[in-house]
Amino acid sequence: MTDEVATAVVERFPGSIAADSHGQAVVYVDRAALADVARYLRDEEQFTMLADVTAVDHLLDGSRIEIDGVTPERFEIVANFLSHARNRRVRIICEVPEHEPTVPSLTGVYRGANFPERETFDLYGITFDGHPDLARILMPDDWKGHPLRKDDPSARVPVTFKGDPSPR
Amino acid sequence: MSDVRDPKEEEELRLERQTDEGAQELRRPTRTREVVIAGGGMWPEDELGDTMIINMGPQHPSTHGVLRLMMELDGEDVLRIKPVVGYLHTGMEKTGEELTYVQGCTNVTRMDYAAPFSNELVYSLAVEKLLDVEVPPRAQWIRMMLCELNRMSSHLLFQATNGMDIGAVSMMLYGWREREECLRLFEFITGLRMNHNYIRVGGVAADLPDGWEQRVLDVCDVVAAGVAEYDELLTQNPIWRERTVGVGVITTEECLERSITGPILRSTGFAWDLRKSQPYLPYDEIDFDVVYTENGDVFDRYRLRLQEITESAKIVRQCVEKMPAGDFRVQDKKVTPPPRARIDESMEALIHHFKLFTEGFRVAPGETYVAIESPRGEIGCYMVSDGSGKPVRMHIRGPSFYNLQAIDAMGTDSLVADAVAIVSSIDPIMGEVDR
Amino acid sequence: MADYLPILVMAGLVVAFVFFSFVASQLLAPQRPNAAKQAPYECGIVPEQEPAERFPVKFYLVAMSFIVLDVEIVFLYPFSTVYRSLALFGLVAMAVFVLVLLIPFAYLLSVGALEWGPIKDVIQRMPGEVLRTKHAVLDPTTEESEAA
Amino acid sequence: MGLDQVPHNFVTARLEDVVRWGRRNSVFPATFGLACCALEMMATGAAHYDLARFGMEVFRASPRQADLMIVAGRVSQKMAPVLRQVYDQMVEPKWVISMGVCASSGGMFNNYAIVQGVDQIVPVDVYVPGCPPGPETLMHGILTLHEQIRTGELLRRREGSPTGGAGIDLGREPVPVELSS
Repeated sequence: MTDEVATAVVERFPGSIAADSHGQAVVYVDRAALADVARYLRDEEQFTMLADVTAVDHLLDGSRIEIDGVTPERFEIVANFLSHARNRRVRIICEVPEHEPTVPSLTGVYRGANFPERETFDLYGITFDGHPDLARILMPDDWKGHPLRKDDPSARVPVTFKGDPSPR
Repeated sequence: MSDVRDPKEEEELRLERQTDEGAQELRRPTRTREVVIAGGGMWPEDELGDTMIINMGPQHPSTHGVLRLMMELDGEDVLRIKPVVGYLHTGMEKTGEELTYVQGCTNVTRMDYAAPFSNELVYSLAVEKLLDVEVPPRAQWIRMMLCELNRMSSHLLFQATNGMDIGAVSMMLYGWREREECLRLFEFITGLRMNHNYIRVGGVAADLPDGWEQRVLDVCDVVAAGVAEYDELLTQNPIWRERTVGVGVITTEECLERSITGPILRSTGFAWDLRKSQPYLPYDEIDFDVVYTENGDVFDRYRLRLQEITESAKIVRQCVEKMPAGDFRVQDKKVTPPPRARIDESMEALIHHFKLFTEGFRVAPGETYVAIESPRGEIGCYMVSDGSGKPVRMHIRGPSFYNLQAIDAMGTDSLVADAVAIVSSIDPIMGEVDR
Repeated sequence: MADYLPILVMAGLVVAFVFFSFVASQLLAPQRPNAAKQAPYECGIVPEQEPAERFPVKFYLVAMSFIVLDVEIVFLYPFSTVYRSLALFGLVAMAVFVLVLLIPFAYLLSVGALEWGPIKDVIQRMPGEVLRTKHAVLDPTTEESEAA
Repeated sequence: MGLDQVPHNFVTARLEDVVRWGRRNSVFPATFGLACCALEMMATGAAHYDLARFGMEVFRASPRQADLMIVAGRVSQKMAPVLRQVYDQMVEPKWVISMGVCASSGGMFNNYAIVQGVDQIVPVDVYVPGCPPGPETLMHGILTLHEQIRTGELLRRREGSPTGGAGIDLGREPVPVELSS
């Protein structure tokens, strides 16, 4: 039942594996081939828009979906593409190891990847090679650490309920 | 890059020192390009010509919240414009990972605070897709009606602030007059004017109160009258047309390569609306048409949103006619908490109630991306679950976050006053930009 | 003297009001100067860079042409109160005066000193070379080179 | 302690009442709309709930012309220095209303990004509860502030607040203020 776009990508890029998640086409590709897959999707498969680029941190997962042939790493870069002409979506996922979190940037293919990649770098610390202006976008510039990582403390302030004379 | 300092002094530094990107950049003129993690300067190879870099900063009357625009001006002409965001970053995606699926809606509804129903809907649809649960038809129709009413109130907010930004200050009062009607209707149906937490996983929180049909139709009539008044007031107004026609022009290719969706994309002549092309609610049983215009300037975006209000009113009227009966929430015990009265009667209901509200229902491991049409464009929710009661990852693709990338395409080589009109025509809501 | 009374009363009131408001603000307003109040207001951002002293010449041109034409109006006001009694002679004199000032105004329009619109429209409309500042290369992601 | 140079005694008592009355009825709020509460603040300023009845006719954009800062919305860590800068640039006498639970105590966002209560940055005079507080709630907060201005001391700063604050010293134990007619 796999989607014909997924099969096209799989035979075009041998290292990738097609999968199906709740009826949506998903392709797990090799980390280095991300930009080429995006260029292929845009040029040959009429995927005119990059909907979203984001990352997932699987450090503290309960149980994780097993896809045969995909070596689960800590980080995952997820890119959603949308084709207006063919009215379909595809999701490209690539595993990113913890010790070397770098991924080729998509800004060369889609200019719209500029902000989301900066946000992913800001909140996860995954650098995108070839990004024109990779800097923090959401956090203050002198912020230490990447907040959305599972091991980054969520800095919850212990809320004190006893009758506290001082305002805070 | 910076040396290690003790936390106390560092804390002092952060609060005292300014966190604007441009200023740090100017202090270190000789910044080399090959540094991979570049300090976010205005532009890496910037050196001071005799132009002026000013901040249309976070606290500014017309930047729709805390958006900051760094502009390089030659007199009044904007040479380069760069949005700096993050001044309302609330860490909602981190909080989303710490809340159970039952509580998630309260967190998500505060992202795009002009259209809370769209956030709740996209979150609920994502969780329902992971759960493979079927929402009863009445709930779907209630959701559709409320989302369209929310589109009306959000576009009314746009008309109010867009008018005030461009100079028609009275539009603020008119816009709010109609929006107040919508908010009062939301309070009547959901109990709250904003941040309703009404669309939940599995359906809606409560059934529609009695006498809702008449009140909904009254609001539609009031808003239709208001929209006619705006049209008469502004569309033929020469000053308005002088300030908006031909300002901030963007083409379809520029929009598509910047992942821009919603009214901005439709204003360039590309009629793409998720309600029509990928219906996520029973939109196919409703006849409405996608509003689009041709030349993609500020005037077209104003006209487009005005027409979209009447379209949404048309949809809401059809929803009132075709509202099916039935239950408003999925009857699956594992997802929907039992009604309050049942808890005293049956022990099983008490257990379900307790389980649902302490650790929430469990979702099988999986991941999904769901996208719907919010008043600002395609809002998407990427959800990854690992079998526990809390999501591993809850990412909301905010349309305004991508629409802001249109500013340099529209704003370059325009006047400063036009920059205000352009930002207002993009209609960014900083809550969903910064999340 | 009698017909000057209203003007004197009005002048007195003006002076009194100005004096009262200054004294009141000195007396009643708490004086608490701090560095931030002296700093220029940049929408909340602490300005690290001095505000630019050099302004493009367009502002200066518009200011000068405004002064010239405004002073012309100042001379028209007294004329408008007595133009009936001055009859033809007054009309001719004022016509010459206005004409003399129309010529520089026409020149200003032709040269384009009053062209204010966004630079890309001005470049198309203006025959001659448009005054622009030298500025650095544009956004690296776009290939546009240095502007004219 | 009466006015700056003028001693506080029987003669100047009436003058102080006039000054307090003047300040109470012409408080100009600075637009500091951050998040959802900003929409409710605008709704309060709009035609239906009309703040102009209380002399707050217009929302001044620049801090130079404003004497009340309504912190409407959640204050992020990146926004904290900006908020402090705008507060410093406001003219004396100035008051702060912390609108909504996010401004008052960080609200439901108890995490790394939000300042847990704006009173860690600027001294706050009135906390308005609600998420978002309805226009009526905000108006109740504003009327409470008006009562504070009408009955409070004019100048002395409240030393007690953590940031060596610049609020209004009530000169007595802060009892709940009954709204006069």
